[in-house]
Amino acid sequence: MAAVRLQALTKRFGEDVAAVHDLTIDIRHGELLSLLGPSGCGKTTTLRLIAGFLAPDAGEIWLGDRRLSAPHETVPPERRGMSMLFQSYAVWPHKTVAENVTYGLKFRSVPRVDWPRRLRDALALVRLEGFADRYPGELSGGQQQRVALARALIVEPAILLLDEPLSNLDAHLREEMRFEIRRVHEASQITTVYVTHDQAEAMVTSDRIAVMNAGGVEQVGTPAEVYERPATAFVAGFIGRTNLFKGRIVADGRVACEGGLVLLTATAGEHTPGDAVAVSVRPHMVTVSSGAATGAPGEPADGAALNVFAGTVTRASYFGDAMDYLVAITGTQSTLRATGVPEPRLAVGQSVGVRIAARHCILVR
Amino acid sequence: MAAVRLQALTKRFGEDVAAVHDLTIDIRHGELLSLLGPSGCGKTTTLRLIAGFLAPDAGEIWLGDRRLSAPHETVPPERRGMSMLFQSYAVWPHKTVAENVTYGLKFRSVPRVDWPRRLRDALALVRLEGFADRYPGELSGGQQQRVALARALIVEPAILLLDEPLSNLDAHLREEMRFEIRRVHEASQITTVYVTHDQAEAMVTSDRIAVMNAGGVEQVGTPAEVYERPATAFVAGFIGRTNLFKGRIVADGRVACEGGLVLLTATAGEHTPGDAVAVSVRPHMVTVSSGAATGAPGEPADGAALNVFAGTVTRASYFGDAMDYLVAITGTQSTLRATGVPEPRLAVGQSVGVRIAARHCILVR
Amino acid sequence: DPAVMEAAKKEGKVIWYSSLGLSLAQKVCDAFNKKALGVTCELARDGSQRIFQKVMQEAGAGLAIADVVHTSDISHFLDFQQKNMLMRYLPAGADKFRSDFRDRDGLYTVLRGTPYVIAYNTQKVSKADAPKRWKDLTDPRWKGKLVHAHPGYSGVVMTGMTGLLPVLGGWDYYAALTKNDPLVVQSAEDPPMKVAGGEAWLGVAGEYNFYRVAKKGDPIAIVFPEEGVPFVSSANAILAKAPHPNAAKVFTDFLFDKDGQQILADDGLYVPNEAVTYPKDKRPLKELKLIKVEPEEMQKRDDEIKKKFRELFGV
Amino acid sequence: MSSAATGTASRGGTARERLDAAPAVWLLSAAILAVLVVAPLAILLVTAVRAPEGPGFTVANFLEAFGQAIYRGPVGNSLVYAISVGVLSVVLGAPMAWLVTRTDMPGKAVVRTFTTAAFVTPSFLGATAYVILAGPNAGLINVLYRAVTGAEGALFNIFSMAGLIYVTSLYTFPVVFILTSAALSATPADLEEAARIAGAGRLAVMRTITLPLALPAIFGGFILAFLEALVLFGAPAMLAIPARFHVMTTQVWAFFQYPPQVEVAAAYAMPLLLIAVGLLWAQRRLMGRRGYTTVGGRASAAPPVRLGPWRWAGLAACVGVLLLSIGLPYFALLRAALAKAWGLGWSWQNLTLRNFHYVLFEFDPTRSAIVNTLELATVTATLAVFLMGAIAYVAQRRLLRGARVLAFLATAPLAIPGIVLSIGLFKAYSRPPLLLYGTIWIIFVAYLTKYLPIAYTACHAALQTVHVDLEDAARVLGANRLVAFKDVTVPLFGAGLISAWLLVFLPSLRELSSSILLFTTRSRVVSVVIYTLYEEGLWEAVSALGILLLGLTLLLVAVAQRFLGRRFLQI
Ligand SMILES: Nc1ncnc2c1ncn2[C@@H]1O[C@H](COP(=O)(O)OP(=O)(O)OP(=O)(O)O)[C@@H](O)[C@H]1O
Ligand SMILES: Nc1ncnc2c1ncn2[C@@H]1O[C@H](COP(=O)(O)OP(=O)(O)OP(=O)(O)O)[C@@H](O)[C@H]1O
Ligand SMILES: [Mg+2]
Ligand SMILES: [Mg+2]
Repeated sequence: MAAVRLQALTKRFGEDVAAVHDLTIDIRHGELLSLLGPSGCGKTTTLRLIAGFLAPDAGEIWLGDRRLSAPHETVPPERRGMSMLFQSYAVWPHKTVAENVTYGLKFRSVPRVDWPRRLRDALALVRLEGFADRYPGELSGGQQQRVALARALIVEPAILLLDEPLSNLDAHLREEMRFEIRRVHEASQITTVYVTHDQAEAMVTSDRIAVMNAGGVEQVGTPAEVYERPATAFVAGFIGRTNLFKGRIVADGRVACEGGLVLLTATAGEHTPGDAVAVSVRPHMVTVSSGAATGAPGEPADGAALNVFAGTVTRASYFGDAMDYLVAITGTQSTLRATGVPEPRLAVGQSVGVRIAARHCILVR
Repeated sequence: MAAVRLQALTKRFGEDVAAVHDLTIDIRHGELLSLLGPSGCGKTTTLRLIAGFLAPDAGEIWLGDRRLSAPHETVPPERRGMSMLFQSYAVWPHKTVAENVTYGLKFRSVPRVDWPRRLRDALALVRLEGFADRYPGELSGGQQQRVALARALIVEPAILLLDEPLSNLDAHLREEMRFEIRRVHEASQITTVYVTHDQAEAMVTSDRIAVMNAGGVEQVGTPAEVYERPATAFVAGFIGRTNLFKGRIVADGRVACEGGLVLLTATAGEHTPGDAVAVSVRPHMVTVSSGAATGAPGEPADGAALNVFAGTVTRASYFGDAMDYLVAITGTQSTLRATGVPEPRLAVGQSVGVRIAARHCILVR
Repeated sequence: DPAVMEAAKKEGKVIWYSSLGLSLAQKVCDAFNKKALGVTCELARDGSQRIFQKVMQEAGAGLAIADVVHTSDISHFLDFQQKNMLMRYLPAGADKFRSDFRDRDGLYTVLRGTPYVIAYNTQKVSKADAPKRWKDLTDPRWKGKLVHAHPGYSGVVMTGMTGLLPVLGGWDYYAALTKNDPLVVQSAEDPPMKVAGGEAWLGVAGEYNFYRVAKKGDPIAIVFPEEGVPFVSSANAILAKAPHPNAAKVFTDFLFDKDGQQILADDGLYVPNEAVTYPKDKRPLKELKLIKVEPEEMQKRDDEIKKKFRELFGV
Repeated sequence: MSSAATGTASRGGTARERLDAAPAVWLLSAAILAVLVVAPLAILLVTAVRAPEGPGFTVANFLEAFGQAIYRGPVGNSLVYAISVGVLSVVLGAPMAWLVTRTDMPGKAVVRTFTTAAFVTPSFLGATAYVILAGPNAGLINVLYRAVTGAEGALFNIFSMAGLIYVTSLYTFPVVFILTSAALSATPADLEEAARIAGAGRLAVMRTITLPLALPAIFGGFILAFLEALVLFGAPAMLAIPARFHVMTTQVWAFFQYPPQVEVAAAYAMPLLLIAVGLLWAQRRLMGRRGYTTVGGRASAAPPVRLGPWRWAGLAACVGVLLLSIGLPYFALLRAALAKAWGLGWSWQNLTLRNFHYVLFEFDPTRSAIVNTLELATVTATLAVFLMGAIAYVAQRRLLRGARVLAFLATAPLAIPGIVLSIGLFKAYSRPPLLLYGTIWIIFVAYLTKYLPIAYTACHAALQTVHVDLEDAARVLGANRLVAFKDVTVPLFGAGLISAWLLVFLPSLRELSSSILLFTTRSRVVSVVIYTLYEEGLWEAVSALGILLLGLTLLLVAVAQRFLGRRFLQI
């Protein structure tokens, strides 16, 4: 059952800016859905439409069988039973942390005796014990963001809207918060819409991910779906790093790519030769090893079709837990990005062998 | 040569909050130094001290042999030739994007004929071509942040201070921006202080990283240094994920950890038996394979000392390009975190073999 | 008239719209109230123009509030008369008044009057140098030293000019006067202040305006020019729709009887009732060469005077 | 079946939800505004197109009013006058506001107090005092000038356009000062810091960031000062007429003189309304799509700018302005107030306290007038701020369709000269259902109507500083608009609200042009009493009362400062 249905929503600012265009998403009851997309693609606008701060120019929003928004009729935000964390935090500078966080409680008829306990719990959740009496002006950026998070979580809303809730936190705290949000979500089954620009965050936290681009939705699916079976080249490129090659089907399973590379794929057989397609290859599915590669492309290894190329390392970056290589494929104009283990480390200029299993070459629109 | 020397800086807010305490860092000429640390550790405060918005309560700041700040005498910000990106962006709501970005040029006596070109370049750099005439109120959060970035970069300052410049950008844009900042830095050799909460960002971008905690510096070093030879348990834990075990040296190279695990390390020989130490093991240096491990701990494999344990998978999370496992080590109270390739995937409850090379077990304070 | 008296008692009060100076008007009311006739006087003191405006406004709105009306500008009463707003009533003893204090139809009676005169600052101008005639004001030695109020704002000045124009032979006099660059002020109350402060050495306004200021000790002396002085008369009447008509009659009788009139005379005003005695420093009315100004004449020339004044003086 | 059941349930849910009073409040405020403004304006409009006698409509009034060059001239004079006053008020008021709110200049409290005092000085009192000070013949300044230099002429002739502009500005600049102070103290510090690190010095920061961010307030102040000058009667009557030129108000007054041409006067006032519309339009153009707020940031006030030795220069400049607007004029007033006859000048024989005794104890109306005035000003200010706070909010957040019309309505009354407005008010409230004439309430309604624009402008400028996200954050948690307004908006623009209140309260203490046509024996106010005394030539008593009024104001300001502390006239 869809808890919230966004139906062909369009929102324009002025004449020429369509921040959201013909956007349709069914948000399921109790799920945590991430909105993921590049900066300026309309994530915040979508959230503000859901919250009711904006009225759509076209389309409707339904909560179960109650219509929340239509172009000329919107239920005001305060009657939607939602809560929202703003990208700008919007913590109130004239209220203390405690006052900020507990503000929503009075509208949810939470008895006042419960407030101290709820406040304590909420502050503990965001690791801000002992900050209750500070004013926001006396907090660091990340601390303010956590106040905003506590304020949104404490009311246990029917629908929780989070706009980049963790963007100003360090990796550790972010991970903790991420798990906490997930835990709260699981404990109370709050339908949650989670805007993030961090793909890893979306992967771990969400039940499903809606990948947005230029005001529309590219794909909605589970993290594994959008990662492993991206519907479009945009999704493939946006979710995680990828090597993307444009090309045409030449024969069963084979794609001739721009630049001269010919890739053997597992699913190209569903297309007819001549079709324009794109192929996505994840860098960490590319194996790079020192010494020239043996064997010709398409030759089976451990039972699967395998692409084998020779190449030269043109860039090597150290990432701590991994190495990032750029490899120029010998005899083509193409370069491939590959992620490798930190050791043994390959040097720039070194000749290498490159292997990619055919089933890791994904055809996308 | 130290371009900027922060010398025993202390800054208090009120009586009880010492946001920065006895902090000393030498920032080298032309280097890109990252300040990395948990939320609220004093990064922004440090930056504001360098910029001259705050006067230190103790300590001094020197630029070459010019004293910039001392408790009662500070050179005003506008005479420091620096430029800064604020965590809150601080873009001027009453100026267009173009006006915001070019604002600093008139104070650096850049001839007006050059402005359009510089503006174009700066906007191209942050991918905001075509937004020149918008007002900040008409931009998304990430777009505003990029305006702030362009504004800081366009003036080519002597010293560039960036406070979480990319926190609101998606992974791709962030990566692009990261490379651009690095490129600008390399082209012009601007001494840069870069505050970030993102360890990966710090790793790729910086020449050196200063890891901060609770108002002080824990370690300053190159990315590889802080990652591979963390000086303290805090650094080990903060930079990248790690398994941290407290214990005591029992014999040459051997550490008996709490929980019953005994680890063979490469450098423990420098300590005397009985010393209290901690051992850091990076998850991706832990190899987990199905089937029980063969061989006893400490047995040499491919020439290096190797720890080998048997264990059971207790949690498995999918990260797209990697799997994250929690493994309970048989016969101990300890669990280990390990990062593995996505395939073949191990299931929760499966018995596995665990291998860690001794030289990846790092002793820290 | 006992019947009127009886009815007046029932009405209980009379509302007097008066442009008489506040303290003086209050004195009149208090004296009336002290007589304890069973009618109290309620005073609404205001400037002449505003009283006129209020009365017109109230009449337009169908509100009957005022009983008795007194303004300084006699032409107001022509308007009231033309709009049939006045009650025909002559105060007791009116037959013994000087004839020029009464109108022909017995609708209103002049309550007080003052001549239109010249005054000078005694610290700046000696008695010998002081002008004796209106025409002396055009002497170049007074250039920049004169103050003149505006006929568009001040009924006193309008009356004075209406009276003087024929006597002095038309507008040439005023044209000559402009050569002396007089300071033009708004109301007839302004020239005394300008003269007292020395900003102007000579001023033109009502005698009463100057007299009041001089009485405080300010260095002002008054000249009654030889050509004669226009007499500025201020009338009083009962409104036709007066809510307390009988009380109004009783009050009007008091205003014009000896006690009432003496209060005004004591303050330096000239009154119709000849039974009063004037302060010693006042010249008796009979000695003055008065120029009578007919309200009809004022109404007729009003537009011309304003236009011509504006032409000559710029405002 | 099941869907029908849930449908009912969800409707039931809606019904159970908290009743939202917000729309009712907006509508009520809008309705009150409409009645307050539309009624008198409509009457004026009808008057302007009606034939003086008999039925039917005509354009004759407009032809009469604008057909002749002598009547068109004052329009130009008025524009020059009002624009100059607006500009001069900004030139004086905005830098003073900056000095007082954002620098370490000493003596801030004194400057603030006396600026407030300047605001309650009726312009005719200031003008009269300046006649004594700078009249070409006997003005003290000119006498001194001649004595010192031996020159013939006058240093400064107050009877001139320049003199008029000068005197008026001395008493209108506090509007700009008060509005700008409130805005400046709300500027987020990080926006200024960003400019400084970009290389801008303090002055450049002020010029490019601080002042532009306060622009809505400054422009609001300009509009108020401009319109105030446009409809001012007292000072022009005393300074323009002797200088031999008319402005629109003195011309309107002339139309009112015998025989009154009310219809022509109404027609003549109509362009003033157009000017008000034009200003609103200009304001919107000027603000454009720009924003004036940021969320978050460092809301806490920036540390004061250190001026070094310049802070004494700043203080000297402020004190200089206040000497001109308070010091010298009240010195002249004091001289008269202590004199038996002021024309005699200083001397022991001429010295007396009688005038104070007279106005306080002998002259009956004074005391009741003081009480009336305070009551009226308090009630008017409170209600005006309440109403206009709501309307400004509606207009800014576009809550009702036609919010722009509301903005116009709220600003229109200021473009109507008091005397003309009073006609409309009189006609509107002298008959059922609102028979207020004859009571103090009509004065109250007049003040309310007249000062709606000030309250509106001040509230509007203050609201600019509260970012909508902050309110939205409250609403999504369940606060309806009213509650969010109360919990978030009001505390955040509190300083602006207090300013708005003062901006209505203070001029209410000195209002003359409407009161004088609407007062009755029982509803005298201080300004009317002063004017009455003036009309009787009791200049000494006028001065004494003027000084008492000043003393009363200073007392009120002291009390306010005591209770509001730093929040008085700033954050
Ligand atoms: N004005 C202030 N008054 C009191 N405490 C303050 C003030 N400003 C900062 N602090 C405190 O000082 C500490 C350091 O703040 P700072 O802003 O430097 O942190 P940060 O490292 O930038 O954190 P973040 O990553 O969350 O932005 C925090 O604990 C904060 O609460
Ligand atoms: N008030 C406005 N006027 C004009 N354009 C606007 C306005 N608000 C947003 N936009 C534009 O609409 C688009 C979508 O904005 P939105 O804030 O939804 O982006 P977003 O996906 O949240 O981006 P980010 O990750 O950078 O916050 C952007 O291109 C933005 O410039
Ligand atoms: Mg956004
Ligand atoms: Mg920070």
